[in-house]
Amino acid sequence: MSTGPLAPRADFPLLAASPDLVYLDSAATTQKPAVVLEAIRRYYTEANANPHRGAYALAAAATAAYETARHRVARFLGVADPDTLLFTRGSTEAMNLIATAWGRAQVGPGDNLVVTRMEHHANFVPWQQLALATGAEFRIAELGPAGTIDLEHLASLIDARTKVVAFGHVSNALGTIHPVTEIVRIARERSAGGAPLGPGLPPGALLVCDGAQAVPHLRCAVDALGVDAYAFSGHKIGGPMGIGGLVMRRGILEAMPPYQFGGDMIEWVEDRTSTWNVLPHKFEAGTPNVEGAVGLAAACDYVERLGLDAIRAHEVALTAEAMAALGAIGGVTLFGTPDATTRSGVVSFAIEGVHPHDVATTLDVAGVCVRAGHHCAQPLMRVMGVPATVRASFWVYSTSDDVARLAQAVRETQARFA
Amino acid sequence: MSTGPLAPRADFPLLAASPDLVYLDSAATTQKPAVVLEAIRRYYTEANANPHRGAYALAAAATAAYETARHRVARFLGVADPDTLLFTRGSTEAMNLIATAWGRAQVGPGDNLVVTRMEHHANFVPWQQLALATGAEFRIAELGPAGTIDLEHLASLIDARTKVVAFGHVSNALGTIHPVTEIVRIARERSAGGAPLGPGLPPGALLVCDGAQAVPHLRCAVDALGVDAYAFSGHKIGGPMGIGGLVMRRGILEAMPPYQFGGDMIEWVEDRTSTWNVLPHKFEAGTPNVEGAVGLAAACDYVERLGLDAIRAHEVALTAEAMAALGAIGGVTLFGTPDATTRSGVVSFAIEGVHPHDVATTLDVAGVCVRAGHHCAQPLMRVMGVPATVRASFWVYSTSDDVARLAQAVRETQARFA
Amino acid sequence: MSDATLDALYQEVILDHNRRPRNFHPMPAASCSADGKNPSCGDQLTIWVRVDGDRVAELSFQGIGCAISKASASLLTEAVKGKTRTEALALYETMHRVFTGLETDTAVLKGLGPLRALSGVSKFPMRVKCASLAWHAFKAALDGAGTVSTESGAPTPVS
Amino acid sequence: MSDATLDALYQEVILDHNRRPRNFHPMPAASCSADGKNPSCGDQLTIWVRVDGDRVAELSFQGIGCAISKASASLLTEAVKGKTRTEALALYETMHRVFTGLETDTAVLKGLGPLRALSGVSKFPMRVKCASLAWHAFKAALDGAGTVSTESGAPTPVS
Ligand SMILES: Cc1ncc(COP(=O)(O)O)c(C=O)c1O
Ligand SMILES: Cc1ncc(COP(=O)(O)O)c(C=O)c1O
Repeated sequence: MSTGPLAPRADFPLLAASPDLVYLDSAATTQKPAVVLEAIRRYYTEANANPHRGAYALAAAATAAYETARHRVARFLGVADPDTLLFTRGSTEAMNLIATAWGRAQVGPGDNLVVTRMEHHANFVPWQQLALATGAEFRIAELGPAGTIDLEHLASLIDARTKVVAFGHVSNALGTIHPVTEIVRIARERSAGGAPLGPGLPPGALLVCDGAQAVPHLRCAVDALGVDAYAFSGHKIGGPMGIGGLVMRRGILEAMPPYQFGGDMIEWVEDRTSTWNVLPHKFEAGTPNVEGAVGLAAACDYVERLGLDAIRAHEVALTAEAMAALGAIGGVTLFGTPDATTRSGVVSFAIEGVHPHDVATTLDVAGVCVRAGHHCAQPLMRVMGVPATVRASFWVYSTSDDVARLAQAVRETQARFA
Repeated sequence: MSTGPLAPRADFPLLAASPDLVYLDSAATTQKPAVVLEAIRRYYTEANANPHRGAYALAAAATAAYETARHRVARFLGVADPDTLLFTRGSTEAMNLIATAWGRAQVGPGDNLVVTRMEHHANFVPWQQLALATGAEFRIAELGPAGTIDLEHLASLIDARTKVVAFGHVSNALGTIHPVTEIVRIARERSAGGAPLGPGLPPGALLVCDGAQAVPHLRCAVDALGVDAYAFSGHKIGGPMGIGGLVMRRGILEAMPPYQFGGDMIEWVEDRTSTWNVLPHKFEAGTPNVEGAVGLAAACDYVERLGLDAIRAHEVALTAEAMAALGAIGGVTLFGTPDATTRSGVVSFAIEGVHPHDVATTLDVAGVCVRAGHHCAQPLMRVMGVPATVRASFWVYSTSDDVARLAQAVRETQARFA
Repeated sequence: MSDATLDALYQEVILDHNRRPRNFHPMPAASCSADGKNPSCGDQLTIWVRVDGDRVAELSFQGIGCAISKASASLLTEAVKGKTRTEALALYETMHRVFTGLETDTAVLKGLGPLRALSGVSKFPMRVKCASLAWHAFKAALDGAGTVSTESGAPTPVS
Repeated sequence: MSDATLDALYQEVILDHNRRPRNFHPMPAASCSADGKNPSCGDQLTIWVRVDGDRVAELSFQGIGCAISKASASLLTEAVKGKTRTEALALYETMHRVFTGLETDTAVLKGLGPLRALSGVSKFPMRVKCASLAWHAFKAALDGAGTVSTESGAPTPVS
């Protein structure tokens, strides 16, 4: 059993420049394919101007570059209406956009907000703080067996006063792929007694799905998922830093107050009041990150060329290999579900008697980059009873060799600390 | 009288690729020097990882790249404490950060917020909307003669209940350089009856200066300006899109609630409450735009190598030339102050009988990129009694030839529409 | 982009209607009217329509805007006059295709008469909304919508 | 980075203090104590100090953390014992220079005794805060500050 790279290492300038580097922290951020860097360079060389604002041809080219990128990314995500895809800095900003613009207007005392124990801080703290600011109740759905969310407990927390149910698509700490369709069904049913989310929209809670760890690995047909809002980060899918997005139902976006104020998002600015531009501009104040959008679109092209089914198969194979290789080492504990087909390319583990940070440092010197820490999931670490875990995560350039180097380095670490 | 380029056109890949293009919309966004594009490529090739989070050497390199960029930009701006420089998407986000995090906590009914008639929407609408949301009064300082702000009127609007005085450093619509020191003196004096801004800080209004149009053109010693907050955009100074910053006094930042919630900005996340990381991280939730920061730092290097005094002299010369050349054409009206030494490299004008958008299109076909519109300053356009103006703006690559091509194209436009 | 493209945009018909807009006055006896706004340009116009049975009997307009938006409005008031409602709406659809360069059928283009002068705008994506402003307002008037903003109904992805 | 650098970080002294931390217990009779936290690692420790006149008579600690932070705390409790307040604070300053690689004076380094084993951390910027956590907590205890977080007092720009 040996899995070669799905994408040639030569496609990634950083990996090509460091042939011995085993980069196993793709869940934190991916390495960038040359085509993305080239798209950025080309944009600045051929089309750079401030979009939406100029009447000249170069400005039209910049506008076209930006809006074409939006169409491209929307198509990649299975979003039929590109104007419902707002560009943000990343997943974190997407969640904060909802909590600020929608949350502050919609949530009050007596309401409640539901999250899960497994959320990244980006999908936990905004709701916790919204609850504190508005007097709503903050509820946490606890874990079920082996890296799952207890759906019965989740269901029991949701009622007609639930305004938000926020959950991840894939856990960054454990790799668990959550049953989104099932969660949506439960949440809709349990919150059905609430007010409609808008004209022609379902009643009840706003269903917010954090797709940061799903988009790089799974075919995410966002429209078909049935959620009301979906967030993702470009830098986790080969795109540049500083760009990501939020997909949200048109009816909700149209009814929602804006998020930030300034150029592009206005229609008319009177002395005392203002009116807002149409979607998506209403939610994109100021000069947009055209470069970021263009780079992200190039990343979507690249990933689609590799094929999402192929990526998925590649990652399942590597995850299974890694779980087998690490599981065979005495003193290594694996976290999460035992079935590689229900997780993305993330393997979280611990070595008995060696603190995760010492593991990460020792592995680093062996040329293996893994992440040690709480993975921005302190509430999860707390109930798991560990201060931190070691996490290895894969992407398209990862191989069986990487897994073997990881396992070997783990054994050497044990020897050093024995 | 002939002014060559201060920076060789060859330094800018877009301009080098289009030798006939006359790009006169640098106030909207500048073209990017090759060194900036190269810095971006180098970052992704040598140091790309998620900063602050990993224990491995590559993550340390990414962290160093990001924090070194912060130090570099702070030094460029005359900011002694780099932790008081927060990276944002740009000026617009900087203003919204203040209005959301500081404004929502500090402003209430009976208070008032003061802006000027000349503000960009980014420094107008956030305060207008904060006033509407909090029940504060929104006050607009009107214009004095020829492109200035009426400082007496401004003074008359400020009192002990003034919470914010928001003003530009340089007007994007007219190019006026505002007397910041004088405005600070007036605002401090008039608002001195208010509460202190924080322990050891001056009493009264928060003085917010929009430096978006100043940073690319003037030596901005931000600490020495005496303001409480200063905003700027990287893409207007040769840097990439999607990055900019906010400088704010440490005492205010430390006392202020956070802006967005998520990874990096937290200290501990408990189930019910959270505590925050130290500056600057407290205000930078989520994966930061390392690429953007690195590119912006490279832009600062580039600009400093050219020399800010040389840039200033270059722009004064071109502005004087352009005002002379356009002023000599019958039927052309120039807006703003008549003295080129009191403005940045921006010339706003109108051609009698030809709508600004028709001017922009005709000039575009002649290869001259100018901006026609309200320049995100509708409140200003309204009192100027024009729907729009034509604006030509210069930067380091602009030359006398560009000015001559502009004047020639204006004459041809007149002939076409005669 | 060449001078010829610019000549095609600013044809003599356009310049003439810009200089001397036809039916440029309010219409107190109008059956309906609508405002058209183009926020990013600052353009604003009002269009008045007198409907007589199934026919658009008379049109007028007023407002400020660029040569393209003014000429388009002026040409519209002449071209639509006397058409049935159905014919007028069909023409509205055709003109959108013309502005965005989708109408390539020479027979259709020839049949447009003076309106054909507006086809030059298709080479200038940033100006399409100038040309279509009056047409949006006209349709809004017929629909009884009152106000329309080009930021909303813009037929191109580039708003 | 080479295995030698790693050997310098995880010297036998460090591994030994990690395996068998000295003075690893609470101290009911302490004059003062402080908590040290390293949020991004999840490290937490408490340090107890018994002061006798001008002297640091006794120290102990407890908590969870990596080998570096545990060994650093353990070594601290042995090294500081018996020093005057002034000597202890001078050592605190020296150790910061050691951790960040600023202390290059071989005489000073030699004078550190077993503490010198901690100098390997200077090659690992992301681990400096692990080594300094106990020292921050020790100083906070002497200052009566109660809690300290490495995110705040970190001596490197890289927090
Ligand atoms: C004076 C002024 N303020 C604020 C802004 C907004 O900057 P950005 O669009 O980069 O956020 C601009 C530029 O558009 C400007 O010229
Ligand atoms: C599951 C999950 N949600 C949210 C985020 C936050 O994304 P970003 O830091 O790009 O805003 C991340 C990554 O850090 C993540 O893994």
